[in-house]
Amino acid sequence: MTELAGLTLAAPVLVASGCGGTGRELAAYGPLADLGGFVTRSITLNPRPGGPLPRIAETPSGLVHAVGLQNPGLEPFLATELPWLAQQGTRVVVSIAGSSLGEYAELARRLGRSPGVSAIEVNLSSPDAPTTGVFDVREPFHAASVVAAVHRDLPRGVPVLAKLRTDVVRVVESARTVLDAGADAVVVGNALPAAMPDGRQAGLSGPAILPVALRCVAEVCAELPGAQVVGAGGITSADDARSFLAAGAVAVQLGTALLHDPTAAARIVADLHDVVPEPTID
Amino acid sequence: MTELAGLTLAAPVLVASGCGGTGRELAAYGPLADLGGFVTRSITLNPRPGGPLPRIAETPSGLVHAVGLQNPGLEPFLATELPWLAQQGTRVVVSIAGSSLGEYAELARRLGRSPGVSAIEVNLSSPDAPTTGVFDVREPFHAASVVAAVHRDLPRGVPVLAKLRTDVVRVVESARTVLDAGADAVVVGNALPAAMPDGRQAGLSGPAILPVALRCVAEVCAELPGAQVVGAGGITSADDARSFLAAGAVAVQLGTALLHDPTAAARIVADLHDVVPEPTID
Amino acid sequence: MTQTPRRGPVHVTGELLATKKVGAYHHLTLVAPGVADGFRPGNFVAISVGESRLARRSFWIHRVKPVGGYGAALELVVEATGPGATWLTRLAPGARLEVTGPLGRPFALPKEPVSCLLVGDGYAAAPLFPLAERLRERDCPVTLLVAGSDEAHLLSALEARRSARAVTVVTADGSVGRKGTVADAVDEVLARAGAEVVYAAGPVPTLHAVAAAAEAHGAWSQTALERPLTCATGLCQGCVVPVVGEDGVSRTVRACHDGPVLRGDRVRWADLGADLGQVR
Amino acid sequence: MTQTPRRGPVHVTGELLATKKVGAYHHLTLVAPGVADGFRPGNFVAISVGESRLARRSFWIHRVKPVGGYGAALELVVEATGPGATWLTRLAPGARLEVTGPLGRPFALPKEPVSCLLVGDGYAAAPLFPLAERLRERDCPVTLLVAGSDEAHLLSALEARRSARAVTVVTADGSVGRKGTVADAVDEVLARAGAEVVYAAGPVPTLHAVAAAAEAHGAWSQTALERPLTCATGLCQGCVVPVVGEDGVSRTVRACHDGPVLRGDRVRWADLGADLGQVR
Ligand SMILES: Cc1cc2nc3c(=O)[nH]c(=O)nc-3n(C[C@H](O)[C@H](O)[C@H](O)COP(=O)(O)OP(=O)(O)OC[C@H]3O[C@@H](n4cnc5c(N)ncnc54)[C@H](O)[C@@H]3O)c2cc1C
Ligand SMILES: Cc1cc2nc3c(=O)[nH]c(=O)nc-3n(C[C@H](O)[C@H](O)[C@H](O)COP(=O)(O)OP(=O)(O)OC[C@H]3O[C@@H](n4cnc5c(N)ncnc54)[C@H](O)[C@@H]3O)c2cc1C
Ligand SMILES: Cc1cc2nc3c(=O)[nH]c(=O)nc-3n(C[C@H](O)[C@H](O)[C@H](O)COP(=O)(O)O)c2cc1C
Ligand SMILES: Cc1cc2nc3c(=O)[nH]c(=O)nc-3n(C[C@H](O)[C@H](O)[C@H](O)COP(=O)(O)O)c2cc1C
Ligand code: FES
Ligand code: FES
Repeated sequence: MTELAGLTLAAPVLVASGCGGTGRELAAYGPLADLGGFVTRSITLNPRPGGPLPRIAETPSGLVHAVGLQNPGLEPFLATELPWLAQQGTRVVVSIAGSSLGEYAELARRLGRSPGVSAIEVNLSSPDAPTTGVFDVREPFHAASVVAAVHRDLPRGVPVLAKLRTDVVRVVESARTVLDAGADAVVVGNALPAAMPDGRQAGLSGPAILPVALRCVAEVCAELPGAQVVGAGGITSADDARSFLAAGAVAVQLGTALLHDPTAAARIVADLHDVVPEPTID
Repeated sequence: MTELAGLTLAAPVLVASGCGGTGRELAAYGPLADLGGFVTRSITLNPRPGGPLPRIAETPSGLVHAVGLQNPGLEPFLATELPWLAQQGTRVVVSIAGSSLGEYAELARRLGRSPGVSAIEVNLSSPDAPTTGVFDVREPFHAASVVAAVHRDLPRGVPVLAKLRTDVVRVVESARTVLDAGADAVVVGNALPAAMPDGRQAGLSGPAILPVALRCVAEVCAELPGAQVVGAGGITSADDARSFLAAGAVAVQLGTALLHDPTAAARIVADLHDVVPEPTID
Repeated sequence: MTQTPRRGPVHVTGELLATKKVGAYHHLTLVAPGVADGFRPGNFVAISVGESRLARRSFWIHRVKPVGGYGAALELVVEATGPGATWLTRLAPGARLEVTGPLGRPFALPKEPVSCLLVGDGYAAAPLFPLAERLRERDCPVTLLVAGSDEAHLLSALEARRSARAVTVVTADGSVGRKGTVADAVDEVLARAGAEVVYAAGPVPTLHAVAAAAEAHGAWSQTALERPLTCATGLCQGCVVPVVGEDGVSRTVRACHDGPVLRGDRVRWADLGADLGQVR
Repeated sequence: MTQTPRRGPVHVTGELLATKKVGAYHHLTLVAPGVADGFRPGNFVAISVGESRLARRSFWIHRVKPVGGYGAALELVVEATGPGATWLTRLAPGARLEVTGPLGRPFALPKEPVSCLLVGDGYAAAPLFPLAERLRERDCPVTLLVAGSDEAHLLSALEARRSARAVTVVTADGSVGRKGTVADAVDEVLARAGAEVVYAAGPVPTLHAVAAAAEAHGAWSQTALERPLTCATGLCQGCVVPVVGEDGVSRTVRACHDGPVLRGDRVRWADLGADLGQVR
């Protein structure tokens, strides 16, 4: 059993934001309850149609994507997506993105009161923020101000995960300031800021970026021993997951791997079980 | 013909620092004179034995490396490596790294007076600087202070290239400040800060990182229209090179591609010629 | 139109049994346990094509056929257009393949025995052959319009003739059948067949022409779209198609999950420009 | 010891002609124009093993043989230990391969016809067979010590018997020849052969044992090291080996470029610990 931000998770493997559809598409391949949690795509206050096509391109061992945070907006999410997710027996983590502190606060207020929300993940690391109009977190204090706004407006008992950029120069300071501002754990990290072949701003994810994410996770865990860190970036196997856990992460998230193999998360959960037997209490 | 920092290059493709050996190993596969230039591995004042093994590991479509700037030090370099390089009919760019501003200045002074040095490339982006003890450039002003020190001590006519990290948040500001401090061009960029499988600090290079480098090059070229930018990161084909040139780079550097195929630079030079015929003057 | 609920898709390690070159295409036979079970015409499979290529490649299920000892095998028709598909056509029998399927919303079948026109262009005629069989089982008279750039790019209509009342063949170079495109021929064939439902699979211009012709003749159209699919399973939102909903409101649907078969009168064809996607 | 200057290496697209399984190994025959030309025993080739794996994989050149219409072909002996080598052994004939070679500093040959002992462990015996031939051409009496974990991991010494005066076989499980390792047998074989030069290829512990035995008997040793090579061409400095120079000063050399054959008395074997490299 994994303990994250006061929550008990069935496994140390979660679905990363934006890579599990509405949950139903993934559930076609196996129960979500087997996983440690499901992070929704980033939800915004108002509906967002997403960016122009092509939105995703293949690069060697990676994907570059500029989906543009397509989502139905908060109200339809609460009405149609959340209730179904809440019944799946998994931890539902709602990722949020806003264009202003006020929007983040509003999202926190509404979601904090909604049954079925296990935690809020604050997206502070959109790789194409300048294009999409999402609040552009460039300095650690930007991140901290968002987390503070969210934290203030969230009922007690709903933990906050702060999802940071895997920017090795600032990730430790960013983690420290968001934890100070009230985050219960940090997620390190998001897709790397990158370009589509045609030059548009995009995010790079997949196995290509694993060594960068691992470096950032290792530095945060080493510098902030008390911090709870969730690692993400390029994980496709139980061995990958183990390197993040070995570096000090309490759990990992899987994104691109699911786009390539919708059973990847369940497979890794099973493989982790096989080799590291749970300690038995007696 | 390519013009870079006042130098005429035979082609817009250079050998990246640390990936062409001493030059002789690469010359076994074809004359260096066919290439736009040869950047040496980063030379330090004193000899450096390099880091422990394993120094290089394979990751999907990338390499992570912690060579630790192994090099013979300035004196032996001047005595044994430079004279041979200077005779190859290519532009010799000497990359330098130091642990202090004084070391950088000393390197510049000595190299500036050495015949055969076409330009100095200042390594401001070592991915494992904290481990190797090289001056750790975390903020743009750190980079500018190194460039200023080098610039001051270099004879006129020896241009300075500043090699920056592909850190999207700061790369534009870094480029601006080093150009202000006297750099003639910027190289964007180095291997990404990453971890070896065993957790040691390392750099990630190769096709895996191309979309990140391309993003940074595109941002610098868009924000600083007058700047001369050399792009580097994951280039393995003429098409890759063309995307950097299309984003505004005047030339590109090739590193990891050469480790995989020692003829890669010559091949790309030829392929670029084939498709973009040089304008004829008559 | 009815559509019986189908079993869900599975993700399995399959095995390539055989590859046969027929004209410009490679017919691949593979076993992928569980994929054939819920198959309906218009479903497709997604296949991983090498370790460093993370986007899946999708292929119409052309046929499901029993294979001794293996249960059912799938037949796919692959054109080696780019590196991904080429990789696939070069595999030796026995190669293991990651296969996901059956995917996507299949062709909806008519409740009544109405006259149907099936239009297939290039390899995309592949899903129409099993469709023709199902329609014949429902006593729907079937007319086929098969198109290709030349003879090599024409999916053999031989077997389909068994299920079809009439078959028209057009090629762009006139090497077989009439010279011309689907757009040139569809109006006349549609009128002659008196079809009430038109099914089509092929490049976007072909589908657009078919949808327009159907609308002009007051027929239903069911168009099977090919868009660049990254996950092919509805997870990534990379494959959106602009449509007009039943309510008249414009929105987007996912080609892989809400399609690939969409009502021709709902797709905003004009907004599916070249800039909206790379596949054909 | 003499060493004639050799032509430089080339990087070419080669073609796999055939793969034959022999015991635990795969014998690959490939053409790689120009690579065979400058071959000397102890040279190796570097091969690219798939698009996403950027480190080259190195293999001893086991044999150079004429092939009708192709000029010379290379024979390699590959053990499918990890994913890279396995990828290689699974290729179908006709596959194209990026090959660089001949690489590395080969075995130095004696000027005089002196008695030589050749020690090969596992697939690494591969470069010793062509070496035995060259030595015989120079009238050097050759003794062979061939080792392996079991019969399947023993490179057939049949042909080498033609070039060798005596052949000793040891296997770790005793399935063929004597039971034991090179370390157990080398002293006795060396003494019996009265060898003045010992050539060895195999895992580090084997080479270390051979170098020590040679030193004890006052013989020269030439050890062919396998270290993890990334570029294999001397560019990356990833493959350093600690040595003691002629001047007695410790330094590092590149296994790929300054080796792989190094004088056994120069290598600082104790500093080549497991932490210094992953390959064997
Ligand atoms: C529902 C459906 C059914 C299809 N059925 C068939 C069929 O039966 N037979 C057939 O031959 N083809 C079929 N296709 C087309 C097929 O899936 C491939 O698009 C086609 O084979 C070209 O792929 P490639 O790998 O050769 O192209 P590539 O040249 O490898 O790809 C072209 C370029 O696009 C990029 N790219 C390719 N696919 C994607 C993607 N999904 N996401 C992001 N980037 C991508 C690649 O990186 C590359 O740069 C179908 C497509 C769809 C959507
Ligand atoms: C001079 C020389 C000659 C050789 N001759 C032979 C021969 O004749 N026959 C034979 O079977 N083998 C030979 N080898 C060993 C061979 O090159 C491979 O190391 C071996 O086949 C295992 O490779 P693999 O790809 O299967 O291992 P993998 O399992 O793919 O690699 C093992 C691990 O190490 C990493 N890795 C592998 N190689 C490198 C590298 N070069 N740099 C960085 N990381 C790396 C991989 O990423 C992987 O994690 C020789 C090696 C050398 C140095
Ligand atoms: C198609 C796609 C959409 C994504 N959408 C979001 C999102 O809405 N919010 C977010 O925080 N991260 C998003 N991400 C980033 C992932 O959650 C994840 O952090 C990142 O891709 C790195 O992990 P991976 O390499 O396992 O994919 C998205 C990634 C992909 C590939
Ligand atoms: C083995 C290796 C050694 C390197 N050594 C240096 C170095 O000494 N100085 C430096 O500035 N960059 C060094 N680099 C970085 C490259 O010059 C290049 O900037 C980087 O690898 C990105 O380009 P690539 O993807 O084409 O390799 C090294 C890279 C590799 C792979
Ligand atoms: S391809 Fe991913 S949602 Fe359709
Ligand atoms: S493997 Fe690159 S220098 Fe030896």
